[in-house]
Amino acid sequence: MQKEIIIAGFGGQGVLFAGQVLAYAAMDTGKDVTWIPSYGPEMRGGTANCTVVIADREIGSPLVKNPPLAIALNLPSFDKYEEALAPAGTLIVNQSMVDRQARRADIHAIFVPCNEIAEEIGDKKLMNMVAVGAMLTALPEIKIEDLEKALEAHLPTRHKHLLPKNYEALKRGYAHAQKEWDKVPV
Amino acid sequence: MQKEIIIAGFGGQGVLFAGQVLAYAAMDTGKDVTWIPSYGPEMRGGTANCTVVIADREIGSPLVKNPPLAIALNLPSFDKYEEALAPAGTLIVNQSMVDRQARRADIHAIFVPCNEIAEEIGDKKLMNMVAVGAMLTALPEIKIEDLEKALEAHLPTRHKHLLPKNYEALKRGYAHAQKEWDKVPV
Amino acid sequence: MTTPNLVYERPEAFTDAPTHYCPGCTHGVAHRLVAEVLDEMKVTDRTIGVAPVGCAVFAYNYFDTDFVEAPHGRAPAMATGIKRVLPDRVVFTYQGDGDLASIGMGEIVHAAARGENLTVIFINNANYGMTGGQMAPTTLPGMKTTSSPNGRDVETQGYPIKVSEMLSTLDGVGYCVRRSLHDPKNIRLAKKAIRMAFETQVRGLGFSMVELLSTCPTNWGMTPVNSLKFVEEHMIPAYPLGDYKVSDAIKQIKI
Amino acid sequence: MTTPNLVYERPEAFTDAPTHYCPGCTHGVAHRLVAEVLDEMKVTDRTIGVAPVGCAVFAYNYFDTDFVEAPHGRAPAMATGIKRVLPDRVVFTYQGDGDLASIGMGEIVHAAARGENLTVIFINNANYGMTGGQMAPTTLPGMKTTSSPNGRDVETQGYPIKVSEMLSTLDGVGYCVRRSLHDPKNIRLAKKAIRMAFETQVRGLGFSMVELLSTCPTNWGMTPVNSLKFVEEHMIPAYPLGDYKVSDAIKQIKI
Amino acid sequence: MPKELWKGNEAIAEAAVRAGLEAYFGYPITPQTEILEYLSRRLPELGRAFVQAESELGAINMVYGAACTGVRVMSSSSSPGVSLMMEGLSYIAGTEVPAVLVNVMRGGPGLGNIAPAQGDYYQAVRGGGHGDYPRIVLAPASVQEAIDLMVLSFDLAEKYRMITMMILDGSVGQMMEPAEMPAMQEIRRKDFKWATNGAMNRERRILSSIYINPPDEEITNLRLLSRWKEVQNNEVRYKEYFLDDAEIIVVGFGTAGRVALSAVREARAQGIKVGLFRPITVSPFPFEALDQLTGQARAFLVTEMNTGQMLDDVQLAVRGRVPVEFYGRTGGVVPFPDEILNEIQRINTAPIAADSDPRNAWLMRMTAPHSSPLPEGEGAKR
Amino acid sequence: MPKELWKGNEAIAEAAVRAGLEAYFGYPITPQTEILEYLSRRLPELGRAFVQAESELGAINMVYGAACTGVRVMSSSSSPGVSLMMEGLSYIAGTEVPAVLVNVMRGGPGLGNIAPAQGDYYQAVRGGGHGDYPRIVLAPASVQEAIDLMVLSFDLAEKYRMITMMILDGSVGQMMEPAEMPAMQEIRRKDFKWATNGAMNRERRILSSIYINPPDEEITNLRLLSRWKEVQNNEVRYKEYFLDDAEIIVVGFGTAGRVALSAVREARAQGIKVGLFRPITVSPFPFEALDQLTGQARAFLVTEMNTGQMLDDVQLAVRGRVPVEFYGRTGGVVPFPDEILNEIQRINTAPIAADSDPRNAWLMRMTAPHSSPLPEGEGAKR
Amino acid sequence: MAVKGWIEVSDTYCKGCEICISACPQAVIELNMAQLTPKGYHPAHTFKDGCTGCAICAVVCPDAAITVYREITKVNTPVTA
Amino acid sequence: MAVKGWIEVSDTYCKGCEICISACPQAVIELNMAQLTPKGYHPAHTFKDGCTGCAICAVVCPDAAITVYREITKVNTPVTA
Ligand SMILES: Cc1ncc(C[n+]2csc(CCOP(=O)(O)OP(=O)(O)O)c2C)c(N)n1
Ligand SMILES: Cc1ncc(C[n+]2csc(CCOP(=O)(O)OP(=O)(O)O)c2C)c(N)n1
Ligand code: SF4
Ligand code: SF4
Ligand code: SF4
Ligand code: SF4
Ligand code: SF4
Ligand code: SF4
Ligand SMILES: [Mg+2]
Ligand SMILES: [Mg+2]
Repeated sequence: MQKEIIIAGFGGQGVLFAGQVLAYAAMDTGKDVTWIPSYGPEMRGGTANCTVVIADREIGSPLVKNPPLAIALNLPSFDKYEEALAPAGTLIVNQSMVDRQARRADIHAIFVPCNEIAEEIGDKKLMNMVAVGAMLTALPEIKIEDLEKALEAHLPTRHKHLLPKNYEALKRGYAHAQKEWDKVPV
Repeated sequence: MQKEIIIAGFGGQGVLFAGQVLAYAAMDTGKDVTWIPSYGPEMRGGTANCTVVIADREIGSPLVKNPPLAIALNLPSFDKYEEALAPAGTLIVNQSMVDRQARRADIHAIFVPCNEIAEEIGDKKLMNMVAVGAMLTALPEIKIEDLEKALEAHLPTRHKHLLPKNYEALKRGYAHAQKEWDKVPV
Repeated sequence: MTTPNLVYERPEAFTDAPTHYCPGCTHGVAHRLVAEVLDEMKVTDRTIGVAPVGCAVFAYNYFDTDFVEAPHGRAPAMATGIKRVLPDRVVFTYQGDGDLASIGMGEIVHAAARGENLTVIFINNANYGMTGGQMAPTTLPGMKTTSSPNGRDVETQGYPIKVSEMLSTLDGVGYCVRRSLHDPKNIRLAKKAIRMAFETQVRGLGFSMVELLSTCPTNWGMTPVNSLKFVEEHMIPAYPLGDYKVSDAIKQIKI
Repeated sequence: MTTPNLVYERPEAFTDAPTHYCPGCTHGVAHRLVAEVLDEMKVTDRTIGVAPVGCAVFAYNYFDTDFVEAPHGRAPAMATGIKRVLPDRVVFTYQGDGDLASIGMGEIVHAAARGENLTVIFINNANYGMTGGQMAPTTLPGMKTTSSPNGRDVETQGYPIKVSEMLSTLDGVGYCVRRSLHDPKNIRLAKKAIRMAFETQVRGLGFSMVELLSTCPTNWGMTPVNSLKFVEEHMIPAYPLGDYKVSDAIKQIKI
Repeated sequence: MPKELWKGNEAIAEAAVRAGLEAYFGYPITPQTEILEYLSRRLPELGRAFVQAESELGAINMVYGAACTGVRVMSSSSSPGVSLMMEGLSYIAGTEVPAVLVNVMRGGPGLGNIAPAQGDYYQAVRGGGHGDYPRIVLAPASVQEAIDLMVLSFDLAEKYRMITMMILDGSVGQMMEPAEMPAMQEIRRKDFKWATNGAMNRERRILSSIYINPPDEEITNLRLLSRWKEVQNNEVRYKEYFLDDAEIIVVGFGTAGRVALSAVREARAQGIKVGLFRPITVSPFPFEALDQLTGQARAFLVTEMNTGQMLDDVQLAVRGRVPVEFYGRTGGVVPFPDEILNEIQRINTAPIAADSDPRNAWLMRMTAPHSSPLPEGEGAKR
Repeated sequence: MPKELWKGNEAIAEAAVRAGLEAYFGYPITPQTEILEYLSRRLPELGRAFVQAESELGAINMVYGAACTGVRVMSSSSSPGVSLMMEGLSYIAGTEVPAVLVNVMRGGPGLGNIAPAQGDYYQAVRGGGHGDYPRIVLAPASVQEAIDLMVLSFDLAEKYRMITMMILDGSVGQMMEPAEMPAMQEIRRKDFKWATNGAMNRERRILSSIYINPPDEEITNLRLLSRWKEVQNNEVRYKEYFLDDAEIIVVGFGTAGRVALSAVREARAQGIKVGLFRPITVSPFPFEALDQLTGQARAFLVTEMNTGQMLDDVQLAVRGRVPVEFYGRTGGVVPFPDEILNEIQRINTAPIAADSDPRNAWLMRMTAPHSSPLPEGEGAKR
Repeated sequence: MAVKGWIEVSDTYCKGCEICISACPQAVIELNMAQLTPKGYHPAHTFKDGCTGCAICAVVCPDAAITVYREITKVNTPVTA
Repeated sequence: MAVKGWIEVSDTYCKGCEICISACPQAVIELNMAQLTPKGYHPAHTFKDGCTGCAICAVVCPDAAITVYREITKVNTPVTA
């Protein structure tokens, strides 16, 4: 098994952390995993993304050109990764930040209004967790509970009180995506 | 034709200049020549030597281990180059500064009291030219006149008035060596 | 200058490129002042700038002059190389405090000691902006940076270097002053100093440097406006503004 | 000290090796004074010396202490490395003016600024002795050297650097003075200063340096005795003797 | 110890601490500054020495000084900073004291950029400093390997009194992977018979790289070389993948090597008999292992993030017996597996000749308008 | 011009002046200080720029600055000083400006000594600076050659916008030989389209080595490599002696090469079919010429004043087809012709195998008590 | 007195740093929260009358984003900081 | 006053630089032209009476070549420069 995931968005959207939580969950369930940020002069603002590779063997390239799975938290990321996605891949799109439909027909674009859902939960910042939750619908190797455990184990202590809301975000994201999948003609 | 010569002595004895004059003479008579000093931390005093190679073809190594021809202006140089001299080689020894005979029987050691001769001429410093003159007895490729021309052409102008004495030194050295050769059982 | 009622506009010596500096970073102010002086002195077309390694590494994108980009700290040496073969050109370096006062200490001291006819614009922002806010030689005692996480401990991490004071001990220095960019008045004084520094150069009166107290809102973790207050309240006391060396010949200059 | 009527003998901290210095070179005097101070302070067995590249490159042959040999100019950095891991050892560098004031400017300024507890013996002989007498940063204006064949022209070859004055602007410096080795009185004062510098170190009072005006008879082309006169008549006016920085804590030291 | 998710640079720093690092001297430079930043907190906490030096020149000479006392000491930097250390490294080598250096390589030459690259291979293994001196160079491809090799670096440096360098690129430095940290080693100062730490109760010692008399220097050179032969005999490390029946052998170190692994797997899935040889010690280089593999190989494909540097060493091992091909991305570009897969497929099907310089064909492919992975037409542009 | 007796270092300095050198920046270091001293008098006399820099680091960056203006500029140094220039060289290469550097090599590593050596071959030809960058390296063996190559250096540097380095050793630097100086070239500042000399009446220009976007840097790397291919095609230079029927081919550059000439002549006199191949451009290395000679050769003998550096390049050219043997003296020791003659005789008579690392056998011979040219028993000593 | 002036803030350059805002002696500048520059900043603008054309905002602006005008009473030559 | 002292100049160290000669307040030192040290220098020696053991020669000697003694009047502890 090997699964490559790219999570992309603006600098402040918690892109890197979302990837890390995923990586923790993968590690804690005994898988090999790599997490790698895009770094460079852009670091100081602008877009950010990270690539997570999960596998049950030694991982080769930590970078992928055409991921089978990606999250686009904003429009530039949607543009970029819709194009890059592997055929038949799944793209979780933050519907709150994009104003267009998917162009490619050979991929699954799952639209989730992450910002709105996060705001409903009461913490705008959890938008990233909503997206991650949604992504799990396309990543059966990781369960929601794995992510919850990972959050519990690795969230800095000063943020521990936010755990319940994080869980909720994951679940709401998952649930929403589930519904979207149902719409997808399989 | 190729001839290798080492000229050795104390720092102040004009060893390097003696070699240069020889090199000029060789060059001016159309030969290829190399002149190379021993350099190093010893430069700042102590012994000095230079190697001159004269040839009528492109010169390979500018350094020689066992020269066929050498000048030893003092005792340490005598010790060193008597040992190093090629078999059947000629060693011009400044008799004024050594207190022993040659040890090797397979070389020609030509003793010349350079200091005394120079003092007779009236310039102690010309001791080196006396030795060079003497050496010419074993270096038929270079004539005394060649050296005289070289001196004239290359002695710094402020020393030009010393030319006659330089010539005399060369000649006296040559003459003395000539006599020594006559003693050598051929 | 086409509109008769124009009071202030972007200097001509600037290119059209927006800078890559963080919002509110006074690197931008320093740039603008240099550009204004180049305009006033009408030397843009014979000026060669030397950009440093630091946040100002892309300075060459912003000035309408020839520009080269030096290795970290070596701008004064590169500038020396240029000025020595083109003595009638105006050559300036633009350097940060890591660049000039840390890795490039040897080069700046010697350019100054040799009295090279160069102008140095020295941006003291008390940290290494570009690499993410590490301690600089000019970081204030007790100031937290990513490499002095508990605040600069002078016992183990050394004392701030007062560059203007230090360089002013050198005979090759013609003009050496410290200014600040934290308010309009000081910005005006800074510009005058920059002008004097360039005048020093074009008259061949020796090495000239203007040290400018500058902000780094991003790495200081402050808003731009609070950063200016920090300069006023903390930097100036540690780095007093003033003229550290103005040679007699330079004092005569009227501009 | 076995003979009761002994007045002066070779210091114990010296090895038996005769030095490689030219006759009359005051590098030897500076060495002897350091050895005497090590004897007096009884620290020979916990001292680590750092030799420079310069005529003193073989300094390690003469002191009965551990010694390392630094790349040209980098002695203060090496010394920092040693002192930081062995803070209870006595660490000193011995550096020439080419070594310390030219190539090693960055390292000496920063060791001083950091207030490293090191002692630096700085031999100012106004030229590069070892490489055959080239111009040093401390060469006097007009002085002929093999790389300033027409005499140092300050316009193109720069002005002498007054190292003690310059380093004294740094807060990390505890003790920084200039002395001369040209006559018995000054030699005695130099020794006192060296003692103070080492005392500064062992008490942890910061960076200490003694600049010593020294001769280079060989490259100056003078007899040793005339070289001493040259120091008195030409070097001292250019490099005034004196205490450039003595921190208050150090002023309290009684020896 | 259980596995933790570690970021490469921080893992390196912590591994060094656990290996007994007593002093760090460094200067910030992307993409390795996290090593310095981590240690600026961690070492003082443990009462050990941390100095942010005035420059890389200062840093390497502080390392040199501390190394002379026999403690475990290191610096880290990235390409331009490492270039500034060349004189110091040569001195350290000539003085035969152990020192550890990490180079997180970036795009070059010059200021270049901060993206992952492997352009400093020559500098590391052939010696960017003056004079003849051997040095051990380790090239990790993962965070765990970086940790393990970091610890090994100190052991090797001490054992052979030799510089040990770890070269990696920013992607390993920035990557997070699950990894196990070694236990914290207690610091016991070894009483090396050469260390200059104060001549208490013993003869004084001198450490220097000067041998003013050439024959002495020659003896030193030969001593270093003899010791190097020992290193070559004992310390060669590499990793093999799918080599049993491989006819095409891909050779790559560090990130290029692990990217190649993905390509090799894919090629295997397509039935191509290809394997991967990943040197871990690039100096001593695994000449012998490659020499032996030459027997079974139909062709080698060297892949690097530079214009062909380790390539020389592979060619020295293969000695023209079978073709050696090259595929590189440079200047901070990291190859994707499909690019290497393309190369494997090409080699598998197209007839190839053993040319003396495989860079030529590669350069042609890179700059040709059609086959190039570069953006359209860019190959020819200034 | 008539021949004059010139000292190598001074000849180099004067030749540079005649080639139009407009600025020299350097720092004293034995055994090349005469270059600096000579120019400290000569350049000001001509109204050109001379600066004794604060250090080699300063010097190379002054060179960098002046080079950006398009004038002919150089520095010179010796091994440790050249190591300090590695960052600067990498920047110059990345900026593609022409610069000339002379390295009069001495015994190393570290401070070593000031005797003649060739230990910086790797540093010069493989690049001691970070990143991928080609550079031209010329290796004169005589004063005349040093003069001619000095002039050529400026031409090549300008033509290819590339660093051109001349490597020689102190014996060439200190030697006097008859030599002809070229005529004084008039200085005409060429209007290079890249030079930053003030934007009067033209668009402004930028010179930098930064390519923050990796694909741009990659294009730069490939552009440099393409230009290097041109250099490889056009600029290879070497000298052949007695090669027509040679079965044993000695390869040596600089002083080692000319010492070998004496040995080869002697061996020829003894009837041994031996010839000498002396690379003059060690970068670009004459791979092709050696490749072709491999056809006729029974064995190669590489001789260097180091522990075997150019050896790699010869092996890359020979590719194992015939044995390559090595003989080196290091640390400032210059071989005498009889030592090389011994080796030729040995190769001529003893059966030899093509081993992958000829250094091994050489090291054994050097450290063996009987065969070693080292002083008795010294081989084993610390 | 009470000269009338106005400013133009360039969208290309303004990064919404608020320095001009705190420096304006007339307190007539604020960020325009309704607008986003192409680079994603809220740019500065004058939100009420009272600008005197004193140019202080331009003097402090790190991005040379402000052009300052003043009502013509006589023809001015531009002054700079 | 007029204490009686004497000096010993070491052959191993003295390089005949004459600095002690010019420094000796009693002018009792000269180079011994009749002697050559192993390194080839004429070493310093006292050529007449009058040495007071003041140690000035030792203080200025760059080669620590001089040991100084003084006639015992009371037991001295050695003083150093
Ligand atoms: C030789 C070298 N060392 C380190 C770096 C990394 N580096 C880039 S900028 C910088 C510091 C910049 O700080 P400063 O000069 O204060 O400029 P600022 O960014 O604060 O304006 C450093 C250390 C480098 N590029 N080259
Ligand atoms: C990197 C480097 N550059 C240059 C040299 C050559 N060098 C050796 S000593 C020296 C100068 C010594 O002068 P100084 O420090 O004044 O000491 P002095 O000999 O005068 O006591 C130089 C330039 C070197 N060894 N290494
Ligand atoms: S990091 Fe700091 S210095 Fe650099 S641009 Fe941003 S605010 Fe300015
Ligand atoms: S060269 Fe000068 S400094 Fe060096 S030992 Fe001789 S006199 Fe002293
Ligand atoms: S100071 Fe300039 S950049 Fe900042 S908000 Fe005002 S106009 Fe915009
Ligand atoms: S010109 Fe003066 S009054 Fe008008 S907005 Fe700017 S600062 Fe305010
Ligand atoms: S001062 Fe010392 S070295 Fe000089 S002559 Fe006197 S005893 Fe000899
Ligand atoms: S001790 Fe005093 S009096 Fe005696 S020789 Fe020495 S200097 Fe002269
Ligand atoms: Mg800064
Ligand atoms: Mg000196």
